Amino acid sequence: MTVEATSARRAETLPQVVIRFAGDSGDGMQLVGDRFTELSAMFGNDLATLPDFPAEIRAPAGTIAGVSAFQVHISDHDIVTPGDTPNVLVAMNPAALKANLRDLASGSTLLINVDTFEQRNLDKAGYAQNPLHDGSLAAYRVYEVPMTSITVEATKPLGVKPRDAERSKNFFALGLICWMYTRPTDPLVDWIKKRFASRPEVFEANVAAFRAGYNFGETAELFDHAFQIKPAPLSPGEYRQITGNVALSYGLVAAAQAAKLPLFYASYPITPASDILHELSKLKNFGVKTLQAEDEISAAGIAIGAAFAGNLAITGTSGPGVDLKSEALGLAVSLELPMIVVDVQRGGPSTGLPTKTEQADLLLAMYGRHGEAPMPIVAASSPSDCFAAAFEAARIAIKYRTPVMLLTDGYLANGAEPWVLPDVDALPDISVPFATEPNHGDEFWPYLRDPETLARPWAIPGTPGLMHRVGGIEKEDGTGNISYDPDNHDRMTRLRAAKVAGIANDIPLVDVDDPDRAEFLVLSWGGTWGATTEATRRIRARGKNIAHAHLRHLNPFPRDLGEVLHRYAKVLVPELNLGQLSKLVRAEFLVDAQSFTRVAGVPFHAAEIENKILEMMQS
Amino acid sequence: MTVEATSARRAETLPQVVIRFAGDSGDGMQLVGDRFTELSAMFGNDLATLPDFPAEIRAPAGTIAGVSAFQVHISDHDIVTPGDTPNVLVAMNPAALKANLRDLASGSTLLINVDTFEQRNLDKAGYAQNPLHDGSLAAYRVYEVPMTSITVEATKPLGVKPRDAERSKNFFALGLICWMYTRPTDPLVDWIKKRFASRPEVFEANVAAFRAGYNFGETAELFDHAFQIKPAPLSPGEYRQITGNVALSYGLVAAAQAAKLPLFYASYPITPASDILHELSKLKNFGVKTLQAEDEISAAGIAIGAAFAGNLAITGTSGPGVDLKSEALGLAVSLELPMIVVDVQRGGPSTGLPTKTEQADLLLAMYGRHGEAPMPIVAASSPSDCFAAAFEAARIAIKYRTPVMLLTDGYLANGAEPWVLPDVDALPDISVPFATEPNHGDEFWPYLRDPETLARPWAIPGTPGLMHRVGGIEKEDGTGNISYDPDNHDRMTRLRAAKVAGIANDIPLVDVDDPDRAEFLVLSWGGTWGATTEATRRIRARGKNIAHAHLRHLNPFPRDLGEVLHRYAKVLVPELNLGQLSKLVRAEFLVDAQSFTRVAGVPFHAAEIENKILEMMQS
Amino acid sequence: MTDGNGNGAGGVAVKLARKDFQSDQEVRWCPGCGDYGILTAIQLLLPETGVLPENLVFVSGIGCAARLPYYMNTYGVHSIHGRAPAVATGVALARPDLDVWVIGGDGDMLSIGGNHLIHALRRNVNLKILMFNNQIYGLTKGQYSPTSEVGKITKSTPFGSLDHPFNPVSIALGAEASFVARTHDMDRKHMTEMFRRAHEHQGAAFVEVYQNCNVFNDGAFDAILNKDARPDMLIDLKHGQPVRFGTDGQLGVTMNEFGEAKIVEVADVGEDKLVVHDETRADPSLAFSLSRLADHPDTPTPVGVFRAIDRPAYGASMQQQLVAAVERSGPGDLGALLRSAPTWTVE
Amino acid sequence: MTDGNGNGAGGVAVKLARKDFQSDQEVRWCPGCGDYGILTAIQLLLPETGVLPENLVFVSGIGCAARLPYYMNTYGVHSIHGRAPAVATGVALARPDLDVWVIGGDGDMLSIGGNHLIHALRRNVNLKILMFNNQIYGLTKGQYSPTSEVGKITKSTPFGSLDHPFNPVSIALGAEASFVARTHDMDRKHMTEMFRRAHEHQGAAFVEVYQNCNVFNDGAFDAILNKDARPDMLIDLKHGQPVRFGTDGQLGVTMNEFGEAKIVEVADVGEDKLVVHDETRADPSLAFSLSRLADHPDTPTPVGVFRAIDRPAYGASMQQQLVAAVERSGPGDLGALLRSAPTWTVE
Ligand SMILES: Cc1ncc(C[n+]2csc(CCOP(=O)(O)OP(=O)(O)O)c2C)c(N)n1
Ligand SMILES: Cc1ncc(C[n+]2csc(CCOP(=O)(O)OP(=O)(O)O)c2C)c(N)n1
Ligand code: SF4
Ligand code: SF4
Ligand SMILES: [Mg+2]
Ligand SMILES: [Mg+2]
Repeated sequence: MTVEATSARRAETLPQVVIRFAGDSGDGMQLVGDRFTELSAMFGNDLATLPDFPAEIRAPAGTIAGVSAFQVHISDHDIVTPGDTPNVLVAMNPAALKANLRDLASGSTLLINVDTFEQRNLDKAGYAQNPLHDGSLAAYRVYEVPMTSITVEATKPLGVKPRDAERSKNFFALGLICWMYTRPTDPLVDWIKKRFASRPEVFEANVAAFRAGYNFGETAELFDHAFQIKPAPLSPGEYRQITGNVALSYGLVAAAQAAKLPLFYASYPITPASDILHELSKLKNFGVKTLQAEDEISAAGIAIGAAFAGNLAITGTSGPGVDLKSEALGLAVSLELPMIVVDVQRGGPSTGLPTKTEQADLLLAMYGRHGEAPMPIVAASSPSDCFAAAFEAARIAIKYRTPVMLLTDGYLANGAEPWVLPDVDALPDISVPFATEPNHGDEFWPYLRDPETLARPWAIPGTPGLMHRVGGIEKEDGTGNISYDPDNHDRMTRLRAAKVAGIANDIPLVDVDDPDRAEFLVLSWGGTWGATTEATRRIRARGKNIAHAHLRHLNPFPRDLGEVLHRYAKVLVPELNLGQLSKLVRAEFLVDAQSFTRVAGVPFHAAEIENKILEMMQS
Repeated sequence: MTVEATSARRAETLPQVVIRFAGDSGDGMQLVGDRFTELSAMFGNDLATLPDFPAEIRAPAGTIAGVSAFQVHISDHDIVTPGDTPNVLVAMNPAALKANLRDLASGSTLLINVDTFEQRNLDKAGYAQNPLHDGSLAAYRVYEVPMTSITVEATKPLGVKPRDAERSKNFFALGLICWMYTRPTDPLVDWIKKRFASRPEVFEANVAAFRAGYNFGETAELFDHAFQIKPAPLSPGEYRQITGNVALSYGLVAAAQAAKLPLFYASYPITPASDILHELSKLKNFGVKTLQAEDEISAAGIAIGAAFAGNLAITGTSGPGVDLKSEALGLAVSLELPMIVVDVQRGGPSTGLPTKTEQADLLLAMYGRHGEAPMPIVAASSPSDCFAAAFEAARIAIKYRTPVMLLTDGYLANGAEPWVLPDVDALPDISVPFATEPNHGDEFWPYLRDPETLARPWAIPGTPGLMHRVGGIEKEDGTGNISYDPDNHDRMTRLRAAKVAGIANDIPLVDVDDPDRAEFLVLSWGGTWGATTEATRRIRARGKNIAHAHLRHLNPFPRDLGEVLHRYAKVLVPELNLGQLSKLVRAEFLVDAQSFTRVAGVPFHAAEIENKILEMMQS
Repeated sequence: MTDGNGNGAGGVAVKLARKDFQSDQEVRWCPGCGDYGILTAIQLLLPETGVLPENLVFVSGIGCAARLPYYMNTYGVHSIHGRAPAVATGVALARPDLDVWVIGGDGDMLSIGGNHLIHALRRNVNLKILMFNNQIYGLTKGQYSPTSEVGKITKSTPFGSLDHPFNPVSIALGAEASFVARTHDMDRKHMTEMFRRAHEHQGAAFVEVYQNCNVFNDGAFDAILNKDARPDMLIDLKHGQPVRFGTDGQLGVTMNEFGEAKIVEVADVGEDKLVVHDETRADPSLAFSLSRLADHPDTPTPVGVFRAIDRPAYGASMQQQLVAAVERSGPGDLGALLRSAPTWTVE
Repeated sequence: MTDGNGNGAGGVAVKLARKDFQSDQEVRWCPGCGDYGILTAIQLLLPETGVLPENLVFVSGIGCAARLPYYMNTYGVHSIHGRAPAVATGVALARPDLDVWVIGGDGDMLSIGGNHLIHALRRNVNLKILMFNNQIYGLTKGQYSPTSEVGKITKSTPFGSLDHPFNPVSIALGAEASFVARTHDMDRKHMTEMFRRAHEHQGAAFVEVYQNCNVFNDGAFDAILNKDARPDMLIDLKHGQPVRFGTDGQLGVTMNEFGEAKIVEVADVGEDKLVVHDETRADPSLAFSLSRLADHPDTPTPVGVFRAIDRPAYGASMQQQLVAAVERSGPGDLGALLRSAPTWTVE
């Protein structure tokens, strides 16, 4: 059955829609969100997603703490964010409604599983009255759909017990949404079949629920008509959907191949970074070694050892783990070995908001080691960009023999978007030769630097004649022997700094998006790229001029950044922290960059930045 | 015998002298340095010292790596540094000469133990030729004294074996210097007697050696005359000599008494912080608890537990340990408990130069925790000032219920100076009441803040009715219950920041030393106070105007700092790092503070800062 | 001074009930999680001990298990991953009058926190340490833990784990623990008894609690804990009694010439050849060999108290040193301390 | 694939000598330090093993002991305090062809580094771990260590330490170590033999070396190591032989009914009652009870190999998984990997 064709009423065309699926953790919202996203991707829309997991502990069913949500933004044009506010909220129970309602603008659509709006659930959600009856939803277009009971009905013929049948209600909701937005249904049915191949009764129940949802839209008198969102004119290429954590994992694998090095990933599980470990653990046939260490310090130590031994060594974590790795990273700086530290930032301080996003580890990445211990910092800007960012981090690490900090965040890690697959054969060669010969007469000096990059030779164990010892005590320039000489320490400290600073000559100039020679620049970094881009588009759509620059490299900065910033009368830096990048550019360039911050565990809404820009344009 | 009286030749009066004792680690240079200092202190000179230990490992006797030195500056006027370059170098062996010669200006005096200048020792020191014979010391006033052999001779009558006798040669050197600078000798003999009470043969040998040295000066034709440095007109009071680590320990004990709290110090040994642990471990009759933890993380955790339980909790360490404590400190920030972290800074990165000084942990102290985790920072400016700095850190910690970073450094820790004893009865009361009652109806809300300080109540276990749980997950404003609410997180993040920022209202304004309304300000912090003060004195002595401000509080800054800085056309920030404070003030106040840095493991020479000021005055 | 019995000041015995130890926070574990039963056992025990809620402190790290303090109407610190033994050490030494419990999972205590655990044990800090061993990382959604069996397929080991697991009882004994016990979440009475024993112990008491994570490692202990398996699979250690088990007590444990505990049919060897359990042996070898009976909980597994010996608790010794110092030198005098080096006066 | 024997590629046996393993760096320990002898023993052993200098990696933490790598003409990493087992794990797993040694002191390995050590042991990473136990912190000038005896007066414990020490052999056994031995710095032959055995072991080999710090803890082992004390105070464990010692072999070790090793006069019990040492027992109980003979090295103390069993080394197993994956799925194809999710094409 290809159901689009059966729709009697004409679908209205929309440029875009933002849908949020919300329900209990056990309701399978992430799964249907993923499915809808995939269908839309295959259909050709541009899209972006924002999963919102409940906090790390499993909360009792029906409570606010247990609500799990998934937001997807689909469009017929290029989009860069998962959308500020949902146009449609699917609420599987009262708690889901309560937890998400505040994010909705009036006039939005609510699809409510009315079966769950009984006293017990209302109590659990903390509703004194039933919101469906007390008029509190008057501002919205509310559709009360008995999702559970229709699902149970629909699956009864299959002999499914009601308790089990209920579990398919998410597919009912998906079916209904698919009808509303005229999605192709065959791929979904195929997917269900494949996924539940080993449990035919589940497969059948889910398909029945899905069809029931679809048909409900079709036949119930509730809806005037369906909508359609045309495919977006994406640039040509082969696409897939990808989350940040997967893209990052693939980026590391690609970099290892391009560097002709074995990949070694040592990590200790931590939300939201664990999926990188999970992903890479599957890739044993790529020669990828993964190790779940006893803690983050060990993981960092293992990475250092693997780097010394000649692997492309990575250790990934989130904020608390970066804290713990600080001392080991100082050692890596001192040893001048290539290595990547992935920090998937989450809400802090301390345990903070472990499943939420934040950008508050930038200054930790810059300064979180005792002594002068500079590390290059690279940040990803979107889920799919994690691939390129990982590749770039590896390039710098290997070429300059330095640990590199690679920053992503919870939003990028779990968010998804379509991605044009890169041509893997066209990836640049980022390999460097290992040292094989003495470099100072017939001696080998492990700290004799390449005059251009200031990198020291990478001589790996097993190489005859190049035996040497490295350590964290200050080393004599050149020989690398222990040295307590005052001037040598000063020189080495400056050399290490100069090496990192010199990378500025090897990265692109700032790419300023400034079609109209604006006087006002917005400077963004990391995961705020999308919201900032969208905000500047909206500003321009209002006929005003605005410039936008986004930083992939946070240390060193592109060498023209100061000049660029000074070109503008006003500079705004939106960040999900209390103004960390703004501190850095102010100190470096004495530019009066204004900081716009929000630390709420969620990405910026484009509207927030838009309004801030408008406000500053006023003043 | 009171030997001054016996001196035939008239002593020449000098305003000051800088003497450096240098020898092998086993030669007892620290001991004689200490003795000379004490004698001079009791005599009434102002003074400052700078011990220079060999690196952490014990190097073979006679090698450069094994050289241990002690510099002391004594004067008849107020001084603030241990002196830039020694006027006199006592060199017990070739290595000591070689390692220290470069610090001497031409014309300085060398007192050389010529007995050690034989081939084996010259080889070990890496001298191709004997410097005593090759003319390389022509620029100095060289006195070759057979210290070892005279000592052996002098002790022979006592029946001391030559091997043992040699070990007294440091007392010979001390005796000679005491003669040269007409120090009282009785106290020294008394001290030797007390120290070696249980080993009379050692006592006698040392006294004999000391007298031999003294008499050598008196009788040998080498020296024209002795010198004398009159007592300094110090402000009235009772004085003692004190090192930074001891002063800091006493400051903590004083603060605990003033706060009416038991003191708990948890630490893991690390140079140069270990002596604080050693010192406090002796004070069990003060009720001081000390614990040598299994590592620095544990020490921080123990301090957090002790703080929760109602003690004044301290954890002390150096850079590598601060790295390790990062995660626990984030927890302390989140729990909002009073606690002090002492960082005795040493040369980094990594193991770096563990026995040398540096100021490169400031940005780590500021930013070395993931998420937004602000901590107040207090820094000591001189060895004795460690007492007051520790007291102030405790005051802030207790009043604002926050972990506080207390920064000192290797130079302050081991350096000594005279100190006017504070009146212990006049110490301010810094105690705060524990919570004893519900604070919200009949509930106890652990995060209901004091409206003025924003501090939360400190309710300690054992208090009936106030049972509560705290943790690192974000807490609801007021109740302290776990909260994943976005706006609450934003609010709490800003509240924590505001609490720390608000301390600015509770600390003194910047104390600017600017007698002449200068246009040029030097801004210093921590251990560079002395060299900066001396440099500005010299500048003024040259008839030029210069202002000096020194920061005790690095976070928050005094509330008028921005205004002060903007008052000057030029601002110079000298630091033993690559410009960390300058980054902070530039970012905060957009002032073009110039950074002057040296990272050589040694304190600034006043002359370096003086020259830099002159150079900048030129331009 | 005795270390923390926590009975508090008043001395007037107040009769408390389970609810006095329950906080107002909703308990948030997955339905069916073994943690519920453990929480109940603790909350049932405490009223019997006479300790007042305000004198109790529950300290935990991070993990599902580590959420427990939130549910206790006592003082509590939900600290950071692995560091609970350290934080609790601070509490217990700062205030030896308190009754301090440490709660954590197998990851929290044996992976990231392994070092703090073994040092707390050797120091014999007065802590009641309950390790909920579900042989998995629950909170982070199912990676293997240091107690997972070799070959375990988890998210982080899709091809099977390679690490040989720790035996928590063995490592605790190797770390000089003065009290070591094991219990499981299916037997509230046994749990309560073990927790009571831990509570009575002066010093560090380590209790391993087998706990079912029904979401990520369901049935890990079924082989020994299923109702009908228990008689033949659980060896209930009882002080002073021959080590005997089985439906009809037909099985027992003997010591071979290598000091290894071996399971035998009692009928084959005779009852007098059975090991008589003695918790109080100064030498931990007996406890250690018993711990080796089950490398992994699918062969007969001892539960109960392996070892319980007297050794000075750290807090008490620390306190004694302070008291002795005052006795020796008088209470500290700050003014005198400042003058402990030579002084001179400038007029 | 075998884990790191390090014999290298060529296959041509080169005859190496001690000096081939000596670096050009001046050895910088205090005169008289026990570390000198240990260094010599290592440098004397290596030429006999056939391993080439370039295939050796010495990894250490921080401490006097940890300086050793600088003196070896091999690859080396002088890392940070306590983390050597982690860094070495990285080296050994990245490159199972290498021969990786870990060197550290009792503080480095059992205090700050305790967790990494026990995890390296349970994982059975192919590392030769030599712990120089001088029962003190040498490098930081004399604080007590986790192996110092109770009551130890040091800079940080002027009134005596309170902590019960670890017995390194016991904790290693509790941590599932597959190879555990003990030797001391006074007997080069014994040291060399133990290091050779460690080197031959596939997996993690832990060797405790009693080492005299003549500056901060001089004579800590005199009671057992003084020349005339040794016969009666050192129990030289030999595989397959009754455990017997004393000048005339008059003393021996039996097992009591609690599985505790006890010292006896052989004449009293008869030779056949003595324990016959067996390093290869799957159950570590024998090794454990032997380790308990001496709580502290002032009573008869066993030296030698306590345990040496076969268990897959981590690096080898890891390698096998990689090979198996390629066999199963073919070598990884990046293009295919990127397409492992549904794709669509925009023209
Ligand atoms: C420093 C740090 N690293 C990692 C984590 C993530 N984390 C939280 S709990 C946990 C392990 C949970 O396992 P376990 O301790 O066995 O407890 P369980 O959830 O099984 O009860 C991990 C890895 C963290 N919170 N902090
Ligand atoms: C993180 C950190 N903490 C503390 C130190 C200081 N430190 C260096 S070595 C050492 C202990 C030395 O003792 P041990 O490991 O027994 O070695 P030994 O010197 O006795 O051979 C300590 C505490 C350090 N270097 N790094
Ligand atoms: S994940 Fe497992 S351990 Fe955690 S609450 Fe759920 S069932 Fe319990
Ligand atoms: S301090 Fe002790 S261990 Fe260190 S080198 Fe000296 S004697 Fe050896
Ligand atoms: Mg667990
Ligand atoms: Mg040691």
